Amino acid sequence: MAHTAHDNEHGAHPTEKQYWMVFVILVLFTAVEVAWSFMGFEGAVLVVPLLVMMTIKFFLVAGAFMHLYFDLKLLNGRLFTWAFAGAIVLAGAVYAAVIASFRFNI
Amino acid sequence: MTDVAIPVEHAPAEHHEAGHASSLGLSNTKLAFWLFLGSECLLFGALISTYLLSVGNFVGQVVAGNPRVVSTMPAEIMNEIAEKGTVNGFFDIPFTSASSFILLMSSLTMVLAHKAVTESNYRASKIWLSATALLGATFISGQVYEFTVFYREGLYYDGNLFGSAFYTLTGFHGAHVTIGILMLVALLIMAFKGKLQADRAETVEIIGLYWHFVDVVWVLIFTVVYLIP
Amino acid sequence: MFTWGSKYLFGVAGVALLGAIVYGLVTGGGIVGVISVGYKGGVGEHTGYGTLLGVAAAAIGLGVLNFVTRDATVPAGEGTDDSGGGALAIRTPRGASFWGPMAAFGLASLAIGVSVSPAFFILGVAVLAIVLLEWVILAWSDSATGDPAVNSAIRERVIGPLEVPIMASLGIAVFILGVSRVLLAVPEAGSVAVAAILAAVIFVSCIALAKTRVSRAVISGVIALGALAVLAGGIVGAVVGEREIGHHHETGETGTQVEGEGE
Amino acid sequence: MAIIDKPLALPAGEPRRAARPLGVFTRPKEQSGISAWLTTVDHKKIGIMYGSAALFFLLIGGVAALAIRVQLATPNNTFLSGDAYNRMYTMHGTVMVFLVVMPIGAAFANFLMPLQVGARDVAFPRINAFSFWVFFFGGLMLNTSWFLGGGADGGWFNYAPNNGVAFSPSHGIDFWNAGLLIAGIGSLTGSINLITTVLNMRAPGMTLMKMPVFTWMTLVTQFLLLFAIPVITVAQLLLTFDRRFGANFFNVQQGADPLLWQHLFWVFGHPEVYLMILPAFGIVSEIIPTFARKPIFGYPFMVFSGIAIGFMGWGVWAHHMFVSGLGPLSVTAFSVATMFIAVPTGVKILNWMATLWGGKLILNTPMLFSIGLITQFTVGGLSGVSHAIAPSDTQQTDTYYIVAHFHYVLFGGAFFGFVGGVYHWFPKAFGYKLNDTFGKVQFWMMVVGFNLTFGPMHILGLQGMPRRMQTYDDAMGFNFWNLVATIGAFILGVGVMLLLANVAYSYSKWKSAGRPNPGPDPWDARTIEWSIPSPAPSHNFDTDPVVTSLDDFWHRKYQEDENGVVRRVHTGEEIAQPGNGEGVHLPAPSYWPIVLAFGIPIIGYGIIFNLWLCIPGALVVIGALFGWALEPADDLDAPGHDHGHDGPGHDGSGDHAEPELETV
Amino acid sequence: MTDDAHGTRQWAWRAEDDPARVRKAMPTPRPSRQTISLKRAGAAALGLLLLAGCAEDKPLNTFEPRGDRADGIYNLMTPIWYIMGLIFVAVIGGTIVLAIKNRVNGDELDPEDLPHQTHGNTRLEVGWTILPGVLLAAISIPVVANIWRLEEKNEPGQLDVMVIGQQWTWSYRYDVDGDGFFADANADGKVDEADEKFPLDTALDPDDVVTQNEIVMPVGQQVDLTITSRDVIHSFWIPRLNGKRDAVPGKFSTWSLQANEPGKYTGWCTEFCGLSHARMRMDAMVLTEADFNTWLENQQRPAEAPDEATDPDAFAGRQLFINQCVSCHVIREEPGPDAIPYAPDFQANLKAGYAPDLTHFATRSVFAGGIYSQYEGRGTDANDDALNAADYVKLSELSKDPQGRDDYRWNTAELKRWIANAPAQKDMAPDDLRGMLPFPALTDQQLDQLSAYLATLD
Ligand code: HEA
Ligand code: HEA
Ligand code: HEC
Ligand code: CUA
Ligand SMILES: [Cu+2]
Repeated sequence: MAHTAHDNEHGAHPTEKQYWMVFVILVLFTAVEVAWSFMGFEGAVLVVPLLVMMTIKFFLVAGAFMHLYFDLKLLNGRLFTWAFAGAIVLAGAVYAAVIASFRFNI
Repeated sequence: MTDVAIPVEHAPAEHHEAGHASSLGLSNTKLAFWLFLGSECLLFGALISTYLLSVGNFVGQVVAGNPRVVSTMPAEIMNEIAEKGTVNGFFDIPFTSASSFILLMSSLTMVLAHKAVTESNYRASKIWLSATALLGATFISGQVYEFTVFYREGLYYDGNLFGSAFYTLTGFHGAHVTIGILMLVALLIMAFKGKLQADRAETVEIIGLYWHFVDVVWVLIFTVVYLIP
Repeated sequence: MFTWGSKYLFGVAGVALLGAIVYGLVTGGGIVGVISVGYKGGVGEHTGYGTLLGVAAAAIGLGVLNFVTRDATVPAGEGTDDSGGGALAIRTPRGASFWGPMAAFGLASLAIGVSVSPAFFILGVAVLAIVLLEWVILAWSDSATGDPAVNSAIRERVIGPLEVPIMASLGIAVFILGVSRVLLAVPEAGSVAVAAILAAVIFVSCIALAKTRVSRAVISGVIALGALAVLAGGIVGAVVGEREIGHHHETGETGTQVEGEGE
Repeated sequence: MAIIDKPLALPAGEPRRAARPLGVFTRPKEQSGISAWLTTVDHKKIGIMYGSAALFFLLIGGVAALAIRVQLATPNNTFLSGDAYNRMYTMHGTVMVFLVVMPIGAAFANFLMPLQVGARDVAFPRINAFSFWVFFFGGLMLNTSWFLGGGADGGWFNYAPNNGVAFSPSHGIDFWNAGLLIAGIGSLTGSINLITTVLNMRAPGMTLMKMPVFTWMTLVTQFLLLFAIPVITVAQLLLTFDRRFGANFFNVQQGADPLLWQHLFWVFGHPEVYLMILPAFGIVSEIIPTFARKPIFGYPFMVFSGIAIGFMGWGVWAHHMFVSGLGPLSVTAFSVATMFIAVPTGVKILNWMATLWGGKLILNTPMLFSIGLITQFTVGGLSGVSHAIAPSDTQQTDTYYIVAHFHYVLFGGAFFGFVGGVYHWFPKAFGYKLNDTFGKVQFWMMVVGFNLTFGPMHILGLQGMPRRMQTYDDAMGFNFWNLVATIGAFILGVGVMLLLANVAYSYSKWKSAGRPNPGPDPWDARTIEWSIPSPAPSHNFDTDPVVTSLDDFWHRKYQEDENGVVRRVHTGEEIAQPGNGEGVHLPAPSYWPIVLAFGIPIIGYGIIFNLWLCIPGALVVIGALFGWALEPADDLDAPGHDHGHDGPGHDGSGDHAEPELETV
Repeated sequence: MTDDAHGTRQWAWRAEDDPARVRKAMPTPRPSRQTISLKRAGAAALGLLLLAGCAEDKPLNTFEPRGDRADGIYNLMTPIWYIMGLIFVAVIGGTIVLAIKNRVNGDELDPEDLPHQTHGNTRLEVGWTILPGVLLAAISIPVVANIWRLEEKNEPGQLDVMVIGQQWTWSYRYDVDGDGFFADANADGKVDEADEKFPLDTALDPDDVVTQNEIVMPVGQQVDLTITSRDVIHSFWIPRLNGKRDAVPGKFSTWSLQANEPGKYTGWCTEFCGLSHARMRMDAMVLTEADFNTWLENQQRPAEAPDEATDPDAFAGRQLFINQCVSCHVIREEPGPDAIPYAPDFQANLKAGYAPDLTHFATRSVFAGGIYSQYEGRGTDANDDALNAADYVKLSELSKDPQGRDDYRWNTAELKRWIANAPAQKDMAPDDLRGMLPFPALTDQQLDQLSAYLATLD
């Protein structure tokens, strides 16, 4: 029922072609991920690229499919962009710290 | 300080529009939904952390040979876990990869559905919504399959830490997907009744947000649980 | 004029018949035997086939009875309303008639479940319970007030959105049950292929449907076919049973449980 | 996800819906009486209900506290058995935290915040009602454990593995889980609702930095809730799965690490303690400028320190685990991080002092309670910093020194602030003032009682008295101060009860005086909620207030003249809105929130006693959800809203739902 | 100084007070109790200074360190308490002064009479943001140093003790042979990997020593602890020697104790652990080096069965013990056909999987989680300088000395009551496998016999 928001957004969202491109990139990354996991690497060589690809996929979906990039622009207040980024970092950091404190126990 | 005239007299109805509707330019529903998703992030964060810790502990116990780690699982699998120090050998990576692709496809069809609704292309929107729901259902079928296989192989919910953690995490995700499918089908029924017009594009978008969120969670689970030992 | 009740009963009959045929086929019956009710050739597993056929027969009988005694006199029974057609339209609302087939489906699923798989059985029970509930509400709303317009509004309000989630969850349940049975039946590599191909088919055909201008009828046909395929596949899968998983059911050395662990 | 059609327009049949053929499917219409309260979606009524429910639970928690104190009054006392004692303090802590202080915060947020931002109601009024009811039923459910097998007995943080069925076989902890999970649903939906309201429904002109401090603190608080609730939810779900379905998350035999529970609990728990204090900080930040008659000192610092506390609150949880064997690196990090929380909190304290500085202070009851908060919270804060010093905490943790700390911040801080807030906003809510002299007596009784109760606990703690001790021996040397604390607790209890006495007293006075109206602005206050009549009319503002500055209302009353001297140009009465709600369109009441909320505890009981019970529960829930979705957010037939007079501004589409009052 | 009533049971034996230390802990003259109760009791920071004054009869007082770790914490905190005190006085005093000074009468208020309308002062505010920050940063330096100091360990091979909590008592395993392990399940006397990883599952290394309730340690020497638990979380705390550390099941946390003087130091379990959390105590018994070695040697000795002829009661008690108690308790005699069988079925009888080892029961001075004195009358008066640390290793001997002190007699009454019905003395849930079963069927005579037998276990 909220016409306001909708009107504001109109035209800001990606085109169908862009959606398809994002999709193709996602599929490619996933394929590479799977392939990578079968290459027999170990340790950081295995894990780090996987995590990097995961993060990229994460932001691609959130940014393009969920219109986050566009909605944040809509908010056009830097405060919120920062708050959002801060919240993500914080959530990640909190859980990372929990895990780290178990893993290393120092 | 400038004086502001206070309109004391009754000014009808006007206030419903304009400035008051939304201070941020996002509709209430959408903002609220984003907040909800933010909260969900923490929920899945906690579940994923729990999984990592529990499975790490489980593997640690198996490696150390703790006699108390009851295993309903076959000895060969336990031996493999003890040798490699990871449970990943247990997973059927090709199958879960297929599941991942399925969810990715469904995300694409979801955005296309939203796009179609905004463009008043109702025929396409119905097709894309159906596609999304069906792909989601295929994913869940895969999960039912996976759970059944694991159960047959002796991984029980109350068997060991790995079982509890695995079923809880993926089960939570599966429940989210299922709710998503329910909402999609509800949308579809509305669409077939002709009630899903462009002015409801936001409803589609919000359900889409949910759907993509669930997809994103799978992106994390797939990498962290299945691919990384 | 077919009313709700007889539609339902005929639906039951149809689905039960279909179920009987599929069941007969997958349990080793020959195509001719199954169709000819064992006149020539085997019908597969007897009990299940017979039960399903019995259900079909009973439903047909009841349906005919209902049609003769009630449907024919509907306008008369409506009496109070002189605009007979309108009243009839309210009596047999457009959207509600799928409860008939639904119940039929429930019964069929129940029957299949009795002989094949508890999952189908539970599904059947659930469907029937829901149909019953809906039926009660429907009956109530039909006579809630003297004003048929209000009655239909009530129905819209009470049942309309009630059926949305129910239909949705049932559809999903059937689909998931069917597909997962198939996945479990085929060999391990096969299940990857099945899942991938199924998804690809959905994806590609939806793209095709969206990009081309095929007619409604074609789409309906595709959907019907697909639904049938999933259903049939599910039944076949359930009957065939799971492939052998975890052939080492006896647990190994590490599996010995330390006594008193019961925390 | 409401799938809703346009409001039902009946195609035929006059008079319209006279027979209410839909039974419960029609809108409730009651304006007064008990059913009006049960079905209300008015944020003010909901706020008042939150407050009353909290008071009710306070009696339960308070009686438990007094039982604890009686048991500890003398050494080797046998008033309570070990088991009863454990349940007593567990339920005391749980009830006080989750069912008293948190809901009082919610009460103020609900009642005040929409008024302070100039909104008609919260963003989702029915969800708001649902939030309250689900909290209330969750709380009731938790307390039914008293009759159904005994309260929880694991302490309010309920450490694993002592919380498992092996070590706590009774159902107490299951109730704890279920009750708090259910109440948590309310907190979560409430937080989403309130954040949306603050962010999206501010009056024209009210930028974020023109929001009252209380609104700001509410915003921070609700964000803390939004992110903290899911963490405890996960912890409690895991525990539920362990206890009821045989999962192994905390099964040490299987190699589980019990510290997982501690991390999850405190990742929630520490933000939790800040979300208990921040609303009180907000309240005090409104009261002090009003009665010091000068603006809050350093508004931006007040705001940003609140945000900073909220943020930093996420990085310190492990200070509750200093002695659990985390490892020195973690301890170092969390110790230092915790110490620095004193910085933003100190800013707040000092800014309040600076507001007092050079002010003309009217020391009435709200002001006294605010000053009580500043001083007593500082005591608690300083002891908090002494725990933050990890080596020192190895001596202090789990002693009465900790008990002293958190009662100073929670009771001396948060609760004092809340009582002050009640005195301050009482006329806005109920249309009469509470007696000030009575209030002052209450204040002094509470101050004396409070410090007598909890002050000695510092000493006891440092002398080594562990907490959660059912009893202590004579030779330990704890006798004297324990007796003092018990005496103090009874004085404090009487002090708390004086609030209710004052309400009754002031009411009868007011009634016999012919119910005089206190006027819209009895305190010569600063924020816009005082520009509407007392008690606040159900539609809040006749017209949307247009805000140009912080403390907008005050700046309309007082302006600088040519010489730069601030003069009063209007009285509050002159510029206040008359409270004429004609033509104002309000969200209609609804049954569904309470029905939905009622169904959820049934499922909870089902999980505890018999899974079959979940089915009727689920049916109620599903039915209520449908009813909810079916029901237009708006009732066109509701009395008092004549839609014939919609002005030209209305889009006339026949879609009467206001944009800001969504359909869910 | 104390007016505490005299209790019926002893709970504390103290180290002899060192007057010098007391003075150190008490920088200001000790105020009288009158002053204390008149003060606003909330004056916490000031109240702290009073603590030392009332300390003498407070066995758990954290302001009376007697070991280097506790000293470290105490010395770290002393200046910080003063800083806190200053802030306390400034803020609370300031607020009260402002409130009193600036107050006006609300009823006669002239609304035009406004105070100066300051909105803030950025420089000032930045100042009081930075200042506490700097102060805290400065404080955090010694704090961090102290955190790491608390983790310092001996060179390996010195005295290591494993501290094991369970509902509701503590046991201690001494790594006497210095092999780095506290346990050995294997008959061959070798430690294998599993023993190392799951030390609690295994029986005691024959060369090592186990005791209950009291950790016995030599004076001056740092003893490294490995703390763990058999069931739920407990916390090990001897306040005068060091802060606390949790005993977390499945986790092996390290901690250390060191005492400057011989004596007995009391502690208390400080993590809530269920029904009898309030009755789960522990003590550190600090002996001279020589005494400690005597004690250690004695502990390594197996128990001897009493002689039927000379001590018929004890002999009968041993039989009763074999009949009734070995399903949980262990008494290690020289292995042989007549030895008390090692027959505990821990897993079936106890959730914790362990009941106290009673081999040298009579050498301990307390039992049942430290709530009862084993030798009568110990410290029934807290001010009675009861147990001379030097007597500890001779307790059993002294109790039998007919000329000896009355308060060194074997505490039969309490022990019998305990054996007859332990859950009545201490909240337990024996039906739920937590705690010791009651033995209502035992006659008074049988209880006497059991007590007599237990008294021989020195
Ligand atoms: C309203 C609730 C509330 C608040 C606001 C706080 C505030 C703080 N708390 Fe507290 N805390 C609790 C509620 C709260 N706490 C509860 C309930 C527990 C116990 C849970 C349980 O175990 O059951 C607990 C326990 C607790 C512990 C764990 C103790 C233990 O179990 O061992 C610690 C440790 O660091 C701690 C620290 C702090 C600190 C540093 C602050 C700081 O935010 C305080 C900051 C304030 C000031 C310092 C005063 C004002 C500042 C100035 C005047 C400036 C100058 C000051 C300096 C430079 C020092 N708290
Ligand atoms: C906001 C939170 C809050 C509040 C307001 C209080 C209020 C009080 N608390 Fe509570 N407390 C906690 C939160 C709170 N507490 C928590 C979290 C714990 C930790 C639990 C745990 O360890 O798990 C705890 C633990 C705790 C303990 C430690 C128990 C232990 O460790 O063994 C004690 C002991 O004295 C105590 C006492 C009191 C007292 C006397 C009050 C008083 O202020 C209460 C005053 C109120 C009333 C008395 C009610 C009003 C009046 C009546 C009911 C009428 C009857 C009155 C008379 C007849 C006089 N509390
Ligand atoms: C069900 C197991 C069980 C049985 C049987 C049992 N005990 Fe115990 N016993 C315990 C446990 C557990 C404790 C530790 C309880 C505590 O201190 O909280 C204990 C403690 C003791 C103690 C105190 C030990 C100490 O050093 O603190 C003595 C003495 C004792 N038991 C004697 C006996 C005697 C004698 C019998 C037989 C008549 C007996 N017990 C039978 C479980 C048992
Ligand atoms: Cu052990 Cu408390
Ligand atoms: Cu904290």
